[in-house]
Amino acid sequence: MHDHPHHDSPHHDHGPDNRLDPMEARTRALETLLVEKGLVDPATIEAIVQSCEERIGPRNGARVVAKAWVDPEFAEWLKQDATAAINSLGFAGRQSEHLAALFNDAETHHIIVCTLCSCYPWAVLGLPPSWYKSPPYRSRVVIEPRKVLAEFGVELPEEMRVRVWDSTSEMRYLVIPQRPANTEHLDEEALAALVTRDSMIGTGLVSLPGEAAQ
Amino acid sequence: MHDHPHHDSPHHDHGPDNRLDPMEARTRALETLLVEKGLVDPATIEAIVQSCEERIGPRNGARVVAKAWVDPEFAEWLKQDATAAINSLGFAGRQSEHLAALFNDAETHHIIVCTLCSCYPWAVLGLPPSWYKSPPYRSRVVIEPRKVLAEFGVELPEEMRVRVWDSTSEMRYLVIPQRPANTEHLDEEALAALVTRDSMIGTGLVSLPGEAAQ
Amino acid sequence: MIGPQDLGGRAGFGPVAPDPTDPLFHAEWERTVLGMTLACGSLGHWTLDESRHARECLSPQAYYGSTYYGIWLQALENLLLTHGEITAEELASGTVSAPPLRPERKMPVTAVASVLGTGAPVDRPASAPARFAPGDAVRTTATVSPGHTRLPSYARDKPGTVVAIHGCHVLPDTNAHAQGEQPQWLYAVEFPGHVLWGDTAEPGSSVLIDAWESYLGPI
Amino acid sequence: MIGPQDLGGRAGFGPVAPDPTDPLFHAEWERTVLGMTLACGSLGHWTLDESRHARECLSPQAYYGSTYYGIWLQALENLLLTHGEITAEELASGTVSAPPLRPERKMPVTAVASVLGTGAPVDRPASAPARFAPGDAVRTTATVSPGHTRLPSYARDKPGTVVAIHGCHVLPDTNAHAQGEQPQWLYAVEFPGHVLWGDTAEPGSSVLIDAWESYLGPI
Repeated sequence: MHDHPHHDSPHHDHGPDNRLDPMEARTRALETLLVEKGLVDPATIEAIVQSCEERIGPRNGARVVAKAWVDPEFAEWLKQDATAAINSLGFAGRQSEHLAALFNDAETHHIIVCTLCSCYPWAVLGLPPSWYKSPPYRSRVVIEPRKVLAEFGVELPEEMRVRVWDSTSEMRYLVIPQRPANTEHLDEEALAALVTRDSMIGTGLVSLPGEAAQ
Repeated sequence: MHDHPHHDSPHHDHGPDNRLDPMEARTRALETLLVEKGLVDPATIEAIVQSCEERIGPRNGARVVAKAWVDPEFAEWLKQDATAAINSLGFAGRQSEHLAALFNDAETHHIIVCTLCSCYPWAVLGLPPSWYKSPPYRSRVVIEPRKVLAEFGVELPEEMRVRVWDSTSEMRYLVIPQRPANTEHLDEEALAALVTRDSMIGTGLVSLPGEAAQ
Repeated sequence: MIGPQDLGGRAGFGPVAPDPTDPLFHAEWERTVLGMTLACGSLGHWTLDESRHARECLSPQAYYGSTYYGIWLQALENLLLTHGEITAEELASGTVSAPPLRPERKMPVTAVASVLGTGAPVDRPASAPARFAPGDAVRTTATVSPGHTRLPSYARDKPGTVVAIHGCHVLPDTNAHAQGEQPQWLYAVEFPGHVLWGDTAEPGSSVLIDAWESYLGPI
Repeated sequence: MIGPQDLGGRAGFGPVAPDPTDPLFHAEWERTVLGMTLACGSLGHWTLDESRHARECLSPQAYYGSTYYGIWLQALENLLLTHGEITAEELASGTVSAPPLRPERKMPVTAVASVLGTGAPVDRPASAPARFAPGDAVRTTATVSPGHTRLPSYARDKPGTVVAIHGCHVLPDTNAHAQGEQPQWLYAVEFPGHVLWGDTAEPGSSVLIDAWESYLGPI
């Protein structure tokens, strides 16, 4: 069990003793039933979760972003056919069958959301964080994106357009943040290390360590 | 305590021992605080509730309807200025400061609702029933009025217009149901006895005892 | 604001389940909450509109997870807290630790009949002629009010027809937020079902709302 | 249907409260629910669209009163019950009393990598040319779907502009209800903020949705 004071749930005030958690009990009951009926294999469940925790994650997306920053040809491919360009780096699969890249620039800032559920580009960003899946973000970012960004510590210039992409289909969006200034000396790997998960959702910006940013 | 299997609440499965009901405890705590601070008088609370239970109720509305059926001049007054016409019978007050009467006829059936809270013409109908205040009625009657009427056992002719009045202001609406056929021999009092609460909300029709209807 | 109270057209709440034997109150505390809420109104800290807003400001989880009078009770607690008539410590401890603000406005039992019997009319003198007349085609505003409003979201940004003028009434949108009564002309506006719900509408059905003048524009 | 999942523009849910230390899972059971839901998908009783619909068919009280994986668990139970893979008695007792329907489709651990790594693309060959092109002005339908739909209510009955064509994709509205894939052209459609929210919109903001062709009409 982790400590999670800001969790979006009304049911998280349980103690460390999971035997008292009704959701734990309900889950185990269903799992036992399905295993005994021969419908699921516990090893499969564990392998699925481990894959979601380890195979995918924002380091994948960061590699896509860094490559787009240093390789104009790749950036162009990403613009034209993000699915193929991203697959070429070995990132593909569930919740990322159809991809599009949204390039932030001096005029436009992109943000992604799924107001209807929790669609998210798993292959490049991993499983979504709690706040992305929870009602406050889903309800508010489409109507007051700048106010939401402010809660992430992000202030955009007044004249910048803000485009909020609601993931209502199986298209999955990846924001390509702007490359920070004074990074000409950094190689692709060093650049990738700068790219945060939130900057690829659009709720963060990329900055050099030590500089003010999100 | 009453038995109430269809109550709209998630919290109604408490037993007969009210000491165990957290809402009872919470209410008593606030009441005690307000009484000790000299802000409310328990006798006032009781007098308010008794007045709501006894002074007002659908028998008032039924008298309005019956009078409109037998007295064309009153019916006309009701159409032109329902507040004054209804006040003339002694019915007035909170949640009925501004009244309008909606006359059902062969072409049009009226229904009232308050999708945003529970506005209801207290002076003529009393306190609203649970279903009127609860989410299923409030959410559905504006989009599928005939389906909702069917749940009340009311089937309207296909060609009849259905007008649903959402009480979004302090205007309060009273439906004047159609007078049933074969009631020429009944006096005003006997007619009033036929008029149900639901027929003045629009979720019922008026019929003679023994005839099919509610 | 499009809060949890804004229910028109939303799905998932189940059947209406009218029950002729259902009582007006299901427990003693419900009676007390009704009486206490009305009695506290006489303290004059808030308007009827503000008390409605206090109910719709409950979280959707609290609003949908509470009974009707449970919503009233939570809103009453919040109103009393907001206006300083009780403190959070008092509510938590159940013990008085701060003086009351307006004990002189306590409603006496002798006032009940007149308070309930008279009510509080909200019609006001008009300062300008009504902008619209019955028969006029109008369109409701697309603006989502950030605060209290009585324009249901299902009727936002829709074309309709004025069918009646109700007079000039206190505006809830300001009166709920201590910004004054700012009375406006109030209209009954009718929307054909298909305008609101498209092909899902039942044929021959329409919905009417009462709309203040600032909710409406010409088409 | 405008169910509890339809959150865009609604108020009352509080601050976003991003927490960089928040873990992906808050308890072991959440991990199990994720894995179990994905594993059960391979039984082939339901589509991804139907499983989304099962989540949004929870009552608003259950939906808002549950954690994220709590919603998943309740929906999974309902899916398994609806398709007869478990019975209500089994769920209540925790004891197997009916034979499984599709044990032969149990996902083996060896299939995990390929199932997750390949996914299930939903693009399909088109049977007709796309009706709209980027730059076209369109209006979304006013119809409130009685079942599953991916048109959020805030973008219903609104004028917008096509900005991209994504290809021809499986239609969730039918695929969620065992009515087949019925693929349609899918478009990115942009709405200026003021079209959706009126004067409340932030200047220079817009919202884009992906909309199937039947959601759209010309202006």
